[in-house]
Amino acid sequence: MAIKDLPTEEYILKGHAGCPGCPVTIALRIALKALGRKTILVIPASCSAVIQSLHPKTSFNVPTLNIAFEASAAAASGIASALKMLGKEDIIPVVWAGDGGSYDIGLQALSGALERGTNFIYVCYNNQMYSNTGIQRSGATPYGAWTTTTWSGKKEMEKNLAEIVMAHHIPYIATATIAYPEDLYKKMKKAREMKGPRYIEILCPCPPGWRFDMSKTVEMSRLAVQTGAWILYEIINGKIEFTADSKRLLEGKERKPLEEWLKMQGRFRHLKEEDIQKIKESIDKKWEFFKQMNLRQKL
Amino acid sequence: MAIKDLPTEEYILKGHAGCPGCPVTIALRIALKALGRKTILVIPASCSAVIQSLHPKTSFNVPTLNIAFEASAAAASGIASALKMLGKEDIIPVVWAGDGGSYDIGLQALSGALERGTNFIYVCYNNQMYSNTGIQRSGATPYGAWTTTTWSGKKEMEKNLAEIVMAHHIPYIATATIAYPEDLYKKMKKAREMKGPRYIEILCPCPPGWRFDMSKTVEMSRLAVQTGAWILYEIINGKIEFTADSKRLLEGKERKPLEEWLKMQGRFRHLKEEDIQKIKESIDKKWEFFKQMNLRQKL
Amino acid sequence: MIEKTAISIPTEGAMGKTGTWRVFKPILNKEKCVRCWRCWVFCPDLAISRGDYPVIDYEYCKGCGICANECPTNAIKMEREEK
Amino acid sequence: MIEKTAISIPTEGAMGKTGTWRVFKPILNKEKCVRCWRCWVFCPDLAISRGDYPVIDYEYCKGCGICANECPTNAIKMEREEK
Amino acid sequence: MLKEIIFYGRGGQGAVTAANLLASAALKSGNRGVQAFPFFGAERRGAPVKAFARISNEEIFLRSQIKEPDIVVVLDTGIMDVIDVTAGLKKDGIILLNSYKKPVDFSFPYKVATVDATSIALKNDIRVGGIPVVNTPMVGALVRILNGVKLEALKEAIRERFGKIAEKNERAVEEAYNKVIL
Amino acid sequence: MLKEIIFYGRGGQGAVTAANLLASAALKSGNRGVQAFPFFGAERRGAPVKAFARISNEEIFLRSQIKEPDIVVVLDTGIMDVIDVTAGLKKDGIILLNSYKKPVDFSFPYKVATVDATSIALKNDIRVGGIPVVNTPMVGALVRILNGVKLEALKEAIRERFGKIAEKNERAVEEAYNKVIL
Amino acid sequence: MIVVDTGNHIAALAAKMAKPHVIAAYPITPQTTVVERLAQYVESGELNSEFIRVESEHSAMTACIGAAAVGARTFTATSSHGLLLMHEMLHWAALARLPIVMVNVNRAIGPGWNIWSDLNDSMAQRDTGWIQFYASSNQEIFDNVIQAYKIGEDERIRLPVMICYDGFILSHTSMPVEVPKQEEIDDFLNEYKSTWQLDINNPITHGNIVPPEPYLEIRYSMEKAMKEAKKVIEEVGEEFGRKFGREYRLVEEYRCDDADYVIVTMSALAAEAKIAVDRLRDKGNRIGLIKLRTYRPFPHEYLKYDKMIVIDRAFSPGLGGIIYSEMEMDGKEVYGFIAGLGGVDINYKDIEKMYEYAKKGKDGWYGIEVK
Amino acid sequence: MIVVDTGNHIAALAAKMAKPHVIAAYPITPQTTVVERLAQYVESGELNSEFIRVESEHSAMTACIGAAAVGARTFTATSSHGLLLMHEMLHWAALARLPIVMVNVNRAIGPGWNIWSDLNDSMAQRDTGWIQFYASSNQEIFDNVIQAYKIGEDERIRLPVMICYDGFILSHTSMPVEVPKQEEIDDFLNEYKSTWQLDINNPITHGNIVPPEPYLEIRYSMEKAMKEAKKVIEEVGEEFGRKFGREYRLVEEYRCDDADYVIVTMSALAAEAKIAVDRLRDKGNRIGLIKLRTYRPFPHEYLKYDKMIVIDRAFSPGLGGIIYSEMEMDGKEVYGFIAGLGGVDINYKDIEKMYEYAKKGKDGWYGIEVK
Ligand SMILES: Cc1ncc(C[n+]2csc(CCOP(=O)(O)OP(=O)(O)O)c2C)c(N)n1
Ligand SMILES: Cc1ncc(C[n+]2csc(CCOP(=O)(O)OP(=O)(O)O)c2C)c(N)n1
Ligand code: SF4
Ligand code: SF4
Ligand code: SF4
Ligand code: SF4
Ligand code: SF4
Ligand code: SF4
Ligand SMILES: [Mg+2]
Ligand SMILES: [Mg+2]
Repeated sequence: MAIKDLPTEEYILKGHAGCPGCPVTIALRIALKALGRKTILVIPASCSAVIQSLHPKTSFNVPTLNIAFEASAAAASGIASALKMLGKEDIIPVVWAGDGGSYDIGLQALSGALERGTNFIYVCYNNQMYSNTGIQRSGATPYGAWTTTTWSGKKEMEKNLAEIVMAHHIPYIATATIAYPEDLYKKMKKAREMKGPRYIEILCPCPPGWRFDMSKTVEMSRLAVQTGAWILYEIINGKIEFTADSKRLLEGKERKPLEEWLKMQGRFRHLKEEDIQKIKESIDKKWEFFKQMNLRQKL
Repeated sequence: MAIKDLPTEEYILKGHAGCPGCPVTIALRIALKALGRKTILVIPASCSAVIQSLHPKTSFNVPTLNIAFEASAAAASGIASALKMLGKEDIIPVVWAGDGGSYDIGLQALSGALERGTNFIYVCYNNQMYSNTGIQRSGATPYGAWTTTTWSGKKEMEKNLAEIVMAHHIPYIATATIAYPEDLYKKMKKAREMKGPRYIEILCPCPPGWRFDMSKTVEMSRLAVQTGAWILYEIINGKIEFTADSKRLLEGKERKPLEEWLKMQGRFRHLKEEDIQKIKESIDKKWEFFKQMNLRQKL
Repeated sequence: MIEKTAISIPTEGAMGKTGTWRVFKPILNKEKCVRCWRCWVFCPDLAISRGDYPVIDYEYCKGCGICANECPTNAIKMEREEK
Repeated sequence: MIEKTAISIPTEGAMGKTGTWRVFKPILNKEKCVRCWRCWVFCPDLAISRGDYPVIDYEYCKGCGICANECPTNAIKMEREEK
Repeated sequence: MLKEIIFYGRGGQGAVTAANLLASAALKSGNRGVQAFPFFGAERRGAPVKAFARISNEEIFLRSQIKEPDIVVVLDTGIMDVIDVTAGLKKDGIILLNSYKKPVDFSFPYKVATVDATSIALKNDIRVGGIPVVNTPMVGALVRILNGVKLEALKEAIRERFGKIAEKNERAVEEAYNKVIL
Repeated sequence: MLKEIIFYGRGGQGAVTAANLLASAALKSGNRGVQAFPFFGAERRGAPVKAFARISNEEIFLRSQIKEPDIVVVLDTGIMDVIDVTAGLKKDGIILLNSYKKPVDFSFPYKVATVDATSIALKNDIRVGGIPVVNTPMVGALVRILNGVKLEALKEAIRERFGKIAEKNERAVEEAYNKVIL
Repeated sequence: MIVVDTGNHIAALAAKMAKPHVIAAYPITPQTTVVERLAQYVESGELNSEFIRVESEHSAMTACIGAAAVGARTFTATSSHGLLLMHEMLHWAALARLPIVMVNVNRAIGPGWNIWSDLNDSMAQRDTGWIQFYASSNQEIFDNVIQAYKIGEDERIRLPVMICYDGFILSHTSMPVEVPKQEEIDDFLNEYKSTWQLDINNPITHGNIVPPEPYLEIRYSMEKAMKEAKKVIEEVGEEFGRKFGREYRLVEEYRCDDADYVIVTMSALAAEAKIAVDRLRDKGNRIGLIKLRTYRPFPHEYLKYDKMIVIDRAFSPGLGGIIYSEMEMDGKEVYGFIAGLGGVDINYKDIEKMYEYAKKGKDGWYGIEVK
Repeated sequence: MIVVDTGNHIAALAAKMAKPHVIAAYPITPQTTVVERLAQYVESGELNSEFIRVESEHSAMTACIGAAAVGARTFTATSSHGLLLMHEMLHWAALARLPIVMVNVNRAIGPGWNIWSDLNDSMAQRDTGWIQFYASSNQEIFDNVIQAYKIGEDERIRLPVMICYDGFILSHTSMPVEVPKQEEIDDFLNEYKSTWQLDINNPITHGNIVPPEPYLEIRYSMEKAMKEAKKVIEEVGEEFGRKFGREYRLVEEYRCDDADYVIVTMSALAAEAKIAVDRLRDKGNRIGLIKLRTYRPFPHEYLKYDKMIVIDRAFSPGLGGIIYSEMEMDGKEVYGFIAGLGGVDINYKDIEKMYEYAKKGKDGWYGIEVK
């Protein structure tokens, strides 16, 4: 599939309230192309709630329920059950939540919905911080990153939500990022066609939050994959497959030096050599984990 | 270490409010022997809150903070930080929470505390249901089990909280159960001597909840291990070791037939052959997962 | 302390003499006892202490029967309480 | 509907003509364009549509420069907006 | 006329069920006002518990606990060591005891009735985990003492509530009704 | 006497900082009452925004927004296409524009002042991400127009706030103060 | 048919007969048996609903909101800390104008844990925009739950409704209840038609950022609905009376006609107070009772007696008894008692004593300040 | 020293100068800059505290409770939905008698999301047992935060204290604030000594099940503390005045002496109202203003004027304006206006209009029912 083959239907309207160069709008635009009109979006407090623009207008062209920050997966549960009772199971509730609303304050509702086998898609668009409130650390903020609540860099390693979700053994899990629109589209489409809980996490480099020029949004996304900092894969019923450039890296292609990615971001400007080393090690570990997982499967 | 070598100090007092044959008191008694008096217990709503007996008396002889159902790990965070500021880091906050308070409503606070690297021990005593409110299903309730909210047996597989915790990559994780008091004691002791977040989950067969005779509490615990339904291990900085009878099973000893364990429990009385098969498969899968993990380490 | 809040003091028998909850009563046969202390370690009610031989505190023993069930030598028997 | 609640209707230009937010302006050089549609797919503001060649909607383009940055042939250039 | 009854027993013995059966039977016997409720606490198996019942020919507006019962029913005399079951009992009140002894063997300053509900339960094979459950025979005996609640109504209540184990309970109730010693 | 000022600009241009600098400088110049606050909204980079400032020799009790300013300051004339910057402006109000043009080139029914803040910013190398930041020179020009706020006080406020980039901003402020055309 | 059952089972029965599409609930003492019973109805097939076994009360309310937002009829039940944990979503449900029906079994708030009845839990939700009913008998629980759907779903209202009743005192007490036939209920409750919902054919957005002026209108619309609710509640109560023989209004007046003093209270205490009134009347006192059936909207119009004795089973620290503090006292003599917190048993004799105190001009915390 | 800074930064500065051991907070607009500034203080070493970056507001309040339960001084800050999510733990903190100090930046409740000021968020917490202050200037924010520690920690009180102020209107507005020296603050605030704490040498249990009677006493003890707080707040306010030149009481009276009408309001509106009073006085009207500084405990004793005009920036659906509804109206003429919800801008001219309406006997929702 090439970019030109992506559907031209749009479910977001021009003139929305996203920042210039916003990754989240790119991600949502592509996701909705795959999800189609029989979609109900559930959106917790986040940049995505703002991007919609102000009442009485909205820039979203699929039915959208805004909901409290910690509650999106629970709202989707209610919608899924109601749709079933009302005979509208062709419609799918899709949570579209930030990393804050997924890794931190929304985790419990998410975990509960997964355990119950809720028939929905949960998308976590991960910009690695609370951007809507002005760049505070989240559970997804990487080690060392500056935010307005970690002035000298975050002291802890990030949580890995996808790994937590794996522990729930759901039918579909995938990671994606905006620089790989066909990959993102295909994963969304695949998820759309399955049943039960499905989880997709999309890395979204955010210019004001990561402190880079707004024209570099897609470039930052691509570099994250090519340096190995973000890994693209999908897990269907427990079976992992690597995709796009991550597959190539797995197959032996060399990762770009991590510094290329770090140095472009103002949030990492203060990092010392040993910090960079620490990040590299943690990335190596992550790859090791996934490689083993891949290997194990082949056994 | 033999039973006779366990300390005779007790931090629970006679005449408490636990049911006759309560597994939770057994577990807590042994745990406190290992934790010692420099312990502050944090207890969410649960049977353990009731076992303490009625105000103005308490049956617990270490300082104990009861806290809201969903909040224990957060309370422990506050305590840990305060102890640090007050120069009392020799004291350890220990959350003692049920499976409901850990798998379900308390999961978010737990995950947050783990991610922040909180210096505490979190114990989930798992009796596989909400027993304090009269036996409702929890995320830990196994497939097929009767509860008062799953009259015909639970339709979903249980969550695996220890696996979720593993995804947080904390220094110490262990499972235990009351029939192996030396094992439980050693793990608690080991946890006590470490720093950072430590997680221990203790299987606690509950006579009224699982519907078996109150004299069989310990027997049910032992059978859970010997049939392979509960696996004893510890994970120190990512490295897994199997312990007690689980180690023997791993090393090739034969598991007792699962039916021995299931049949003794009223909650499983209605199970059909295919249900039992399904449970067996899920147990096999769990063993497979851990074996692989063990193997991987050896690579 | 002037303010009242839900503070409780450690007290033996906080729920009273819980021995009254008992329907069956554990009886030790010292002859059979090998002092393995399983009965001691598993008693949920701290009703067995470690003397020369196990000492059962009937004021607090709730009669669950775990000690009897776990005793490797059947040194403890549960008998119907006579009242 | 009698009750008032926060219901909003899909509207193009809900935040107004967001082209006014722009400081730099993307200019397409058709000659260089190979119609790979990367500019189209990555535009966060739906400001590029797929005609024969990319068509930029200056009423809504916020001037982020992603299209220019991602164009494999440098067919798009960002120029300072003159007002 | 309002009758207030307290049932004393142990957690697990079914004192609350006894009160409920009585209430249902009383309604079926034509009483407009009936109530049954537990003492509001967290009960554990084996621990002393109580339950309440009220019967009246008018609607009952009382929502408070029973402090001065007309009748107390003791499912397990063992608990009399710990609890004063006569507390608040009206001067002309009655104590109904589960005992193989005779009323004269007890020295309460009240009217006493006894019934050997344990034996009746064992005989009719009403047990849970090997332990005899005495709540139904005790209600059977109680109905005998009370005015205005019919044995047949009690049996009907039992049939509605117990399904397949109703029959043996009905037998036990009848037996207790007949055997109670006043 | 109360002076009310509205700053118009774009998200990211520092209109709020301008208002804050003015308030600090005004206090240092001996005004007891000063206020600075943004228009209360979620601003995005590039989108039109406004900020408010009040200066008075007495304590200010006003907590409402400024509807009828004495002065409006426009950091980016581009937004005048979208926003009526003269809305509510008092009859004898002043408009201060960031423009290389002369006041006479504008046909507002108000007093107009201009300063080429963009050039001043570029010249003094005040930029973020390559884009000139005009807020400090605009406040420099404003101080010239306003009575009761001293240039020296503004420079001090800049030093307190900006640390190592204070110096070039001070230079820019001084230049704008001198170059504003009334 | 007359059924003898506990308040909780009766609530579950009423909910079942209202046929909600979605039930989402989390157990908590003393509400638990409501949830258990409903789970049983659903699993046995007696009730065709989706039962969501959520992981917390916050999620229970949110799931109801989600379901209601696509047009489903919903039910939930909770108590005490569960209700408190829902607080944010209670506001949400009301502002979203979703006619969710919830049962709250009143229970005191911790710490220390206290499972007995007082009304602080639900009265602390008095500003959330929910219509609140308080029941004093199991019959009222049944009737209120049924009427709640009709009232909340009325086009003039569209507000969520909370039916409150005392933990244990009603929740665990069996009493006779007259239960109508299913067809009669079906007939009384029309099918629910939501006025707004998420619909792929009309893709609205709900809840994005609302600027001040429209926000004010949304708020005012709630207030109008609450005002309207007074009318609708009485209309529905009257229709209920016509159909089922039990008529309801905002309040129940008992022997007030020639009364010198009127007791004002609600929940189970109001039933007990009837006995006190009867006994006091027997002794020659001219006393009556107003039982607040509805606490939100607050039925000021019925509280116009010269001398009133308010008994609150809840209080606002730093203010006083809650009903008491909301009374319009212009020119009236009002005595306020706070009684029965944390499940302290209050009987008719206590209420008679309060009357005696009031006559002497005394009021306050019953059992402490006055005893 | 005079500092010009935003309400949020001033709140952070005051918190820093009170030297809490533990801060636990979660960001939310418009509180965010309080948290950011505190994080900066801690990371730069200016403040020696543990800063817990919790994962939700429920946990923020709980972490403060945990810390306070071992004897630490604590601070947190929140707003709107964050405050609502804390609701359960607000009750908890108060019943546990832990003198936690919290700043709440008032913001309207959703849906739809609205980030502007109204007081519904904190006023809906009026039954939780927290002492509540409302500030009308940044100076008051500073002074209230400092005094909050002294008041809450007073042995006669031991209650948590919430300092509320309008989002944006104060939180993001820079104003001059007189800031004392650290030594002066240290001297004013004594070291905190908790009266109960978890202590391995005295291993008490806190919060296990409490039967009805002792529960009632625990509740009553809160109420006594609230009553006592009226005295303590004025004592502390007076001492503050002696030390720092700004004296505080439960309310601030402005030109009330000979007033025919007195406006009653609080928060930023009360500052704006001064202008209205001055202007109306200039035109010959005898009008005054009472600004409620303390809303809990509620200062009834100061609200004894014959004609009062209450302006509420919050309302209880089905009841009305909240301050209005809590007034004791016996024999008084009280006019109630609801105004400024969701951040609708209210200025002195609007307040003058309300006065004109009140004179004509009209009141209600300003801008809708009366405009
Ligand atoms: C209960 C509650 N707490 C806090 C907030 C404030 N808040 C709104 S969005 C947000 C951050 C969202 O972060 P994330 O989920 O990562 O989404 P992003 O803004 O990055 O898109 C916060 C803290 C809120 N709305 N509700
Ligand atoms: C917010 C809230 N919801 C519900 C409850 C009621 N509740 C108390 S304990 C409990 C179940 C506890 O289950 P678990 O954590 O497994 O402990 P266990 O009782 O099995 O020991 C529930 C549902 C509560 N106290 N607070
Ligand atoms: S802050 Fe980042 S994620 Fe949020 S709208 Fe702006 S660019 Fe998008
Ligand atoms: S219900 Fe089970 S876990 Fe709870 S006290 Fe009883 S035996 Fe222990
Ligand atoms: S378990 Fe048996 S053998 Fe062992 S100490 Fe006890 S009584 Fe003796
Ligand atoms: S019967 Fe149970 S309680 Fe009694 S001594 Fe044995 S183990 Fe302990
Ligand atoms: S990215 Fe460049 S080459 Fe590709 S379509 Fe756009 S302008 Fe043409
Ligand atoms: S500059 Fe940005 S907004 Fe404008 S067309 Fe290019 S990508 Fe789209
Ligand atoms: Mg984010
Ligand atoms: Mg459990």
